[in-house]
Amino acid sequence: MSSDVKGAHEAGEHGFEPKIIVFCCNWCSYAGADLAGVSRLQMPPYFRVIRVMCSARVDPEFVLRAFKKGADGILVAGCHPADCHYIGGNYRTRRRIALLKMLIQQFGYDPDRLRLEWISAGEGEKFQKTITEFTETINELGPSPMRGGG
Amino acid sequence: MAVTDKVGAVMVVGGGISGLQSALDLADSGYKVYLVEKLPSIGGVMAQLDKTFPTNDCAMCIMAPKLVAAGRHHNIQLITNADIAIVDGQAGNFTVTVRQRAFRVDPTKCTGCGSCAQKCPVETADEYNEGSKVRKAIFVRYPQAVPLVYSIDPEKCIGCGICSEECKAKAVEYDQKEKVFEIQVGSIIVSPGFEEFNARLKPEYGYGVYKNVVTSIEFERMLSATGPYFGAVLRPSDGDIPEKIAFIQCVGSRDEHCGNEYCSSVCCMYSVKEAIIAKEHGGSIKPSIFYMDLRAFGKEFDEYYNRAKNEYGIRFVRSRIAAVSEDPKTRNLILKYTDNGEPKEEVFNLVVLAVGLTPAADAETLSRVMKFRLNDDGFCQTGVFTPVETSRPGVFVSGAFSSPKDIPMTVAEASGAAAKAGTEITSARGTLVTKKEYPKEKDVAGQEARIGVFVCHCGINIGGVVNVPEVMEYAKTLPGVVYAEQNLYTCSQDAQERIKGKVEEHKLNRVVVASCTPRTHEPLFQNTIKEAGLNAYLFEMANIRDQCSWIHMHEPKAATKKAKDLVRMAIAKSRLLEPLENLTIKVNQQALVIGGGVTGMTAAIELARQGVRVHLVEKEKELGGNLRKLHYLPSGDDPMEHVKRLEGEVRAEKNVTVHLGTTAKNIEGYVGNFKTTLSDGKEIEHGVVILAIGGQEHKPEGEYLYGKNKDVKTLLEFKEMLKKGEAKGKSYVFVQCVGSREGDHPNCSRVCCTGTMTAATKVKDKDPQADVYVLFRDIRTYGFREKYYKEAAQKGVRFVRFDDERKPVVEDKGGKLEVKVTEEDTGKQLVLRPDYLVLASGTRPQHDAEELAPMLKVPMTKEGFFLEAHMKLRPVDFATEGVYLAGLAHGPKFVDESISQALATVSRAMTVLSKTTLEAEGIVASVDESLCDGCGICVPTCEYKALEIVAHKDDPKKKMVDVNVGLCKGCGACVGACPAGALTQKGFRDEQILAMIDAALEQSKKQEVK
Amino acid sequence: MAEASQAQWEPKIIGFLCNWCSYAGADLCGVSRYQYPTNVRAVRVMCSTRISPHLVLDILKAGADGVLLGGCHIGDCHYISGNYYTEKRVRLMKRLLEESGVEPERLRLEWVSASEGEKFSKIVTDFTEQVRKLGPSKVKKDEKLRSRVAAADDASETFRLKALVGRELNLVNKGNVYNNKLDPAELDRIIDSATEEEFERSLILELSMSKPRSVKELGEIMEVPTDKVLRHIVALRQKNMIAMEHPEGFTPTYKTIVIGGEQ
Amino acid sequence: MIHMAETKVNESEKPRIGVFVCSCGSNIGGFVDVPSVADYAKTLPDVVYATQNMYTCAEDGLSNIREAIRKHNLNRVIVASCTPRTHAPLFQATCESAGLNKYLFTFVNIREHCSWVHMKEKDLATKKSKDLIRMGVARARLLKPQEEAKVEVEPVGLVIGGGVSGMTAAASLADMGFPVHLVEREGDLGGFVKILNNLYVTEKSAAETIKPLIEKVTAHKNITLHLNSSVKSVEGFIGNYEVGIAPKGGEEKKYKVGTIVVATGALEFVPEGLYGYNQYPNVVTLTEFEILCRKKTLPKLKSVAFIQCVGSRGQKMSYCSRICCNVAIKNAINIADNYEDMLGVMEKQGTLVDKIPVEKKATEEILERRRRRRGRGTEGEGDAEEVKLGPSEKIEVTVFNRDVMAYGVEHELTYNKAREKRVKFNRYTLDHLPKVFMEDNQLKVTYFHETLKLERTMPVDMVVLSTPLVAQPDAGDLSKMLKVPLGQEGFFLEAHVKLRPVDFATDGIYVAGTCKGPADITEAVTQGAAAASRAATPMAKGYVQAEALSSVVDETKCTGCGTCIEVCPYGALRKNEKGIAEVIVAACKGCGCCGATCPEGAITMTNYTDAQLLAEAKAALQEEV
Repeated sequence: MSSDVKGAHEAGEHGFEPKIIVFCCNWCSYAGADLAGVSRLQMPPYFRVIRVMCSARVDPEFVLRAFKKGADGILVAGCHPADCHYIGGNYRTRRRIALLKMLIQQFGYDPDRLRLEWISAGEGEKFQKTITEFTETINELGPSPMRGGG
Repeated sequence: MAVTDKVGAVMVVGGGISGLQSALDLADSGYKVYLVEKLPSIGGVMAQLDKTFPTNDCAMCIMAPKLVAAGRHHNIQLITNADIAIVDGQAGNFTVTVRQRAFRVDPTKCTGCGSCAQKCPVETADEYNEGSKVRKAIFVRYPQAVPLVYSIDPEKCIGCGICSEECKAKAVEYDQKEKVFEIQVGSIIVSPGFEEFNARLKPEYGYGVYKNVVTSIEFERMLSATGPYFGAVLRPSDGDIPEKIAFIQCVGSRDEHCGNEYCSSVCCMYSVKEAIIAKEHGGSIKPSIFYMDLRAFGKEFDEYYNRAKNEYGIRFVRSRIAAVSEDPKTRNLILKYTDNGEPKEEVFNLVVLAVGLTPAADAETLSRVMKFRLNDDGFCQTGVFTPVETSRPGVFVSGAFSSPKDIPMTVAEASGAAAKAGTEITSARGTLVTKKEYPKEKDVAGQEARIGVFVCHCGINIGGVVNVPEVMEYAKTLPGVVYAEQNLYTCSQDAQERIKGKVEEHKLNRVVVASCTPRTHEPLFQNTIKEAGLNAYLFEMANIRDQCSWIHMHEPKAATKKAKDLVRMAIAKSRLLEPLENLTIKVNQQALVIGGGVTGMTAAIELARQGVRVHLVEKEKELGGNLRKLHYLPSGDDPMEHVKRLEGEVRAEKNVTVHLGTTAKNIEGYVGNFKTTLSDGKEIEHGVVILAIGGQEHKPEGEYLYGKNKDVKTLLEFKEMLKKGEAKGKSYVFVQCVGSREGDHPNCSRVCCTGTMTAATKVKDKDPQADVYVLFRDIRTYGFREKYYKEAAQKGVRFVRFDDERKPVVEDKGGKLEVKVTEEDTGKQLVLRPDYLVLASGTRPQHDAEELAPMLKVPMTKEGFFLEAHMKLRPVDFATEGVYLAGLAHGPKFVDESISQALATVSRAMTVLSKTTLEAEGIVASVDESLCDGCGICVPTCEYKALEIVAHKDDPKKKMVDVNVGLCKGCGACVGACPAGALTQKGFRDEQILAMIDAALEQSKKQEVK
Repeated sequence: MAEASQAQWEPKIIGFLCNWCSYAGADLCGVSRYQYPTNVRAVRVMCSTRISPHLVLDILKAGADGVLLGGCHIGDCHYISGNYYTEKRVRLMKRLLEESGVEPERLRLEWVSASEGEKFSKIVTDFTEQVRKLGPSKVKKDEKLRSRVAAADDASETFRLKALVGRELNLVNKGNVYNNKLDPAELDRIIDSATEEEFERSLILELSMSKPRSVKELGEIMEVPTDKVLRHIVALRQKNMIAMEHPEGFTPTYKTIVIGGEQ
Repeated sequence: MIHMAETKVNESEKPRIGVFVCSCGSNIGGFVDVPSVADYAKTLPDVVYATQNMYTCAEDGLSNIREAIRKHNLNRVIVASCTPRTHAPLFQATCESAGLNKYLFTFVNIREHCSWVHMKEKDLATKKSKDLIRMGVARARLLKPQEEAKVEVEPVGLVIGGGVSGMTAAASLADMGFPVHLVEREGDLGGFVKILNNLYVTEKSAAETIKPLIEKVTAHKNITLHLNSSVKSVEGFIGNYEVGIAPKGGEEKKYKVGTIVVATGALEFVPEGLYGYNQYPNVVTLTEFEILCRKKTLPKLKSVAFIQCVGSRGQKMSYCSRICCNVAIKNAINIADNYEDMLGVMEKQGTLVDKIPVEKKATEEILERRRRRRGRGTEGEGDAEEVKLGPSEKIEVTVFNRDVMAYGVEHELTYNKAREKRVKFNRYTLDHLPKVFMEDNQLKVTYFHETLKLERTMPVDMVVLSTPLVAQPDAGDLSKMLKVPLGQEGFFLEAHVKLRPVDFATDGIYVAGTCKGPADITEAVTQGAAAASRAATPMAKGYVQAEALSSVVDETKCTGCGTCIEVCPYGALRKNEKGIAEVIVAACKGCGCCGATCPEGAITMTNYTDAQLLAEAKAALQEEV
């Protein structure tokens, strides 16, 4: 691997570096992210992961606070339905995120800036695909309204 | 503990899901466990599975936490890559010689980073993926393997020396020799699992010759996200997605000429599951399953089978495949079979052989070394009433080694065997278990945060991409950080000593480690700072390897910037961390067993033998339950004789108090602190509850003239007549699946097929001329019970299959019975005039199940049986801690299965009763009384029923919510739901997470990349 | 037409001569006025061991009709063991050329000592004729051949082949880490099968660089059975060097990952 | 790996190349159209000046180059003329004198490799010259200035082994003023020689001959003696070795030394199971015989038989041990002349014994030496005390031999003298080996008389077996420590048998004496002195300057697989504390083996980078524009 090769996914067209916050549940999606690492699956470096015990721990206030502080995109990743270590947590998350998507629209945020994804401990490649796609979506949407974008 | 010659340790042979469960139960009940596994890492076949039926759970998601727990448990010693050489001594005191083959890697130094394997120039077939992927000569079986230690394959390694050069932890030891251990143990549990039938022994299917004929385990790997095609279903011949897939059942099972007459019990279900998952992966895939009898006999299995048929459109063809041939050009496969009598040929793109389960590879050696008998099929010999005992006292068995079985039954047997192993040496409990001593915890309350940051190189895995010195220097600039350093391996032994030294030297009250994933390493560092006198929760990790350097290898600048952000976020949270202490709950050492059938009695006796005072409550006047009504058992043992023996043992056991004719009126409290008032007014306090209220035979009122014609009997009623010799008739007709697999009872009752076989054979024995008909939909005599089906057929019992839409019609022609039935294959209609019509009616739950469920706050299934915590991995536990479930109350099952479950509940209960206090979870929810107004929105969010609305502390008129620390698992779902923000989760407080969010998005100038 | 072009066409041969023996031999050949054809353009290197398989394959990819490597006789090398390694590497180069379809005879290794002036002239004359008989290098014109040579070049740079060839000598002569000497034939078998595998994998990457390809498509172009191609694709995905495109219909296609992948 | 073209050279200044085409009288001009070649050179990119001279190597040619560099501000110089092997240093010095780094120079050989070999094809030769120059220009464009690294040399020597060659080396170095550490495993100096009787040619006793040397070494102020000690560890490279020396049982102390001389000597081969050794009494090896003579404990003898080539030349060892014939002849003469005063007695009662019983015969010294050869046991044995006794009559000496290696002047004369003293020399061949056996208590030798073609048996009183010198059993450990190779049969392998007999390939380490092969005392001493002078060269200069031709490791690519370290014959690569490879510039010879081997492509060679070689080669393929 020659390290002098320029990374293909450098910052968006006009140097815009998206800021993405990812909430991962400890048992499934965080383990999936780890497996992506163990398998050396490369992906764009503009996301920062925060670990919680269950995706249901993600308080709507966290999402709003992150957008307020300038996040361009937020991804909440939990276990597949029926996989949840705490049995039913992810059902609650699904309902909360659906509600939040409607809410952020009212602040002029494109709902695609908030994304929910089920990722199991064995789905390293799915984590990579999700991060890559989500970064592209945010690149297309450009900076968040809070940072002067659309 | 009394002075005893017993040894307080157990050896578990075989590290699959069965061995794992036994080891965890025993280690949590005060015994030292030696888990011996012949492969380099534990996990067995289940670790190879993608999803598991019937819940479609990802096998790795539910198994990984158990693997990590076993790997780190201070009472479990893993001895992998090892075999049993010699066993001598007797029950209670064995001396076992174990030979451990050389890893050629030092397990204490290897961090599992994998740099060696990346550079090893030798490639070979990867057995974990059944040869469909490549692995190197130095390898680990799979990424989540426990112990995560690489080992060198002696045949393949050419000794070039690159791996030891690449290993910066200097862990490779080429001259490592084989080790021999001599271990004293009290009991042994053998659970070596099974060997998959070698499909090459059925040449007519072309396995190994035609590329597109694969075995079920190979197909399972194909489905798995860590499999060869990352989860895509592709034809091995040319990589195309197969449109038509054929599953051929009973390959190497129910088959005389390859010597396996038994049914392997699980192949029908895993084929249905694989068909469903294949459909999910590739929408255009059309699976067809060729079977003789579709044996979906387990809990919720039939529902799963119906969803496969109706929801997923999977085609089921009842026919045995004669032969498979290949079209050389397209590599498609042509299947020859008969359907409704006429021969057919059909082309498929892929064929999956549902291979059966044969005895474990080392069954011979184990039985020779440990001197226990194998049955004539080569599996371990067990008895109906001794399902987890081998013929050698002190040596117990669980899992597929005694008979082919699915995971729920395996896990139950594993806990059952653990119970038996525990009883054997109960006098030596706790003698060999070490309790870790920690120095007095420093009081850091009120102190200003003094944070120590340790940034790891992990050899070159982090240091090769992220500029570690730069990250360390940056960490020093952050507020609150008083010390920062970099290490080659922060998780190494010497680094732990350094950390403890620095905590002392710089009076640190927070520690942040920037290295790899907290999932595997957080407990290690928490333990280290605890040894330095710091509360374990004053610790935070930043994952700058698996989620930074490894996935941004070609952008060192961006990776370094991200690493700094992650370190800044971890430090931001660490500033707000507070010491948390794990609350302890005292445990009342008594147990309540509800239900005095074979299950209840077995559980009560076993608990008593482990020193527990048991209250056995039975609503009837006498003990014995359903066992009294069975009269015959397929194996020929006499049920009444066992009832009497059990009753005698219960009476003799002074630890057991029997309450006949009583029921439980009210049960309050939680694990360790239950208080129950019985119907006779007595009040008993106990720590655990075992629900064994059994089930009852369904009385099919109004069906097939039951209740209207005296000659129409249920199976148990008929068996009673047989017992009393009242059955005099010449012609008998049995009708199967009465009240089962239809309507709101979609599931199979599991036992009636075998019951009918026993009764039919008894009739034929008494009068060979009698004509006996069995009208059935599927004959589900699974496992070794297949031989009863064969025996009945050989004795002239006639079997007529009817379609579930066209059930037989019974009419009363002047007091004589007339049964009309259309045979499914031929469409011919038969008219029978039996003297007796026997209805094999299903098993239904007890009536009083509805009253007990709310008392214990435990859920029920649609059919009214109790719903366990997890169908696969916690079959006898409830989600609510301290309440356990066994026998027919869980669902229809055979006597030996009930006994296994009964023993399982004992083992599960002992993990609680063996302790005087229970340590609750640290990161539990907590309520701020001032904000909570008792609206109760949070209560339904808690699956563990840990929240309750109680009178407000300060003002009894008002209400508030109380968190039961014993039950709370720390998931935080309630915290997210609380509108008033009154609830919070210790260790993951809102302010802490918000601080991380702010740190992540900070636009500080300082950290732009130099 | 062939003869005509044959007449004007003069083989272009690149020579790599080691400073201490073959270059000195060439000098002596000059001093002794031995005549030989002008087709060879010699490049001086300190030792024949300086020439890695990548250099030779890159030059043949650039259209050279022949490459002549000169070195000291075994045992004479100024750097003691340099030419032992050259010998092993030329074996790898020839295997890779065979795989790619370029005649291995276009590459020739000769030991020429400082005193063998005449021998040098004979070698150049003979090799020029040998290349003339082979005709002009078809690499520039034949796109398929060019991609195969490019694949051979990439394969020559994989960690696996360079590590195996690099350590072959010590494993056979001094012994491996278990202090036993490997049987040369056995080690050759391991290296040859590794060479074939790495070549086919590099060719898959080369072919799937420009546009996504299916397994069957690759099988036809490479004349390799499709199940073997699929096994290679599995190995390449494990090393994260190729990714599956979203399949429409029943045939998934694969595209080389340009930035990612590691050895 | 997807290979991207080397990014454009963004040197601070663009290359400005000067080309100097030489006619070399008519040697080039006669067969190549030099003017058109020079004109063509002007058309090449980045060439700012091109000219031709009659003799570029002559003074005017050189001054032309100097002027052109100054006038046209050239930063690359190409001379197209004869062979770089002879003239490159000359032109490089010229460039340096004009202020241009000498590595920015390229040589194009259009004489030996062009004009002289294509005399009859002038136009093809001219076209080839143009191609060669185009190649040179392509290479020159990518050249980078290099600095030649200087490495200090610690002016302190280390000599391992206190035998004659070791002592000579130490003494010579010490005389030159260099402090020397002399490490000797035994308790005293002298090695193999001190146990011998008298020495041939000088006829004086061994001990006397080497006593002055031992005294000089022991007394010499520059020599630090380490007796009963051995070298435990060696780190570093030429001029900068850190050597750990530990006395037996004591703890290791580190010393800084610049060069190392290995003089660990050899041992005598023990002929187990040959010719009745250790089976019959009075069968001894040559050295044991010399010890008996020195200690005057010879039994009463009437007839002695020497058997040559016992265990050498294919019998056990493959080689001829060079010195045993001359030592045997010396002893034959010795015994023939003054046998009487070497008599001794073995029994307490003072009677002369004619047979030395097998277990009694060996004096304590012989037993101790045998123990040392067979393993390191140190248990002592009772010492036979020494008694003097009277004469007996003349003695018959026979030397059974395959060939008599009495090479050189003195040895031939000694050989003739022996024959004059009626020492019989019987030749035997491999297919008729002499047989030694006991018959009615009398030692007998059967041999095949070559001329009479029949077998004869003769009674003898003693058989002396001439066995070869063999390498020290623990030479392997020292070779691993110093990373120097072992050659045939375990002796050390010198850099070049002819031209560098006392050097190792690895600079800074030298070898002398029997540890690199059998040698007699004269040769061992000569080699000792030679090794000392070789070691003195770098120590006297004080520094070592290597041509700026070495490998360079790219830290970000190297993962520390260690293959480069395996292939480097000079031990010029090692791993730093982070486990990444680093080059010892002083030790690196620039052969490029590691560069071509590196599986990560992390090693490039200064001045011979892949890019330069490829540019040069591909320039040849370009059609002449």
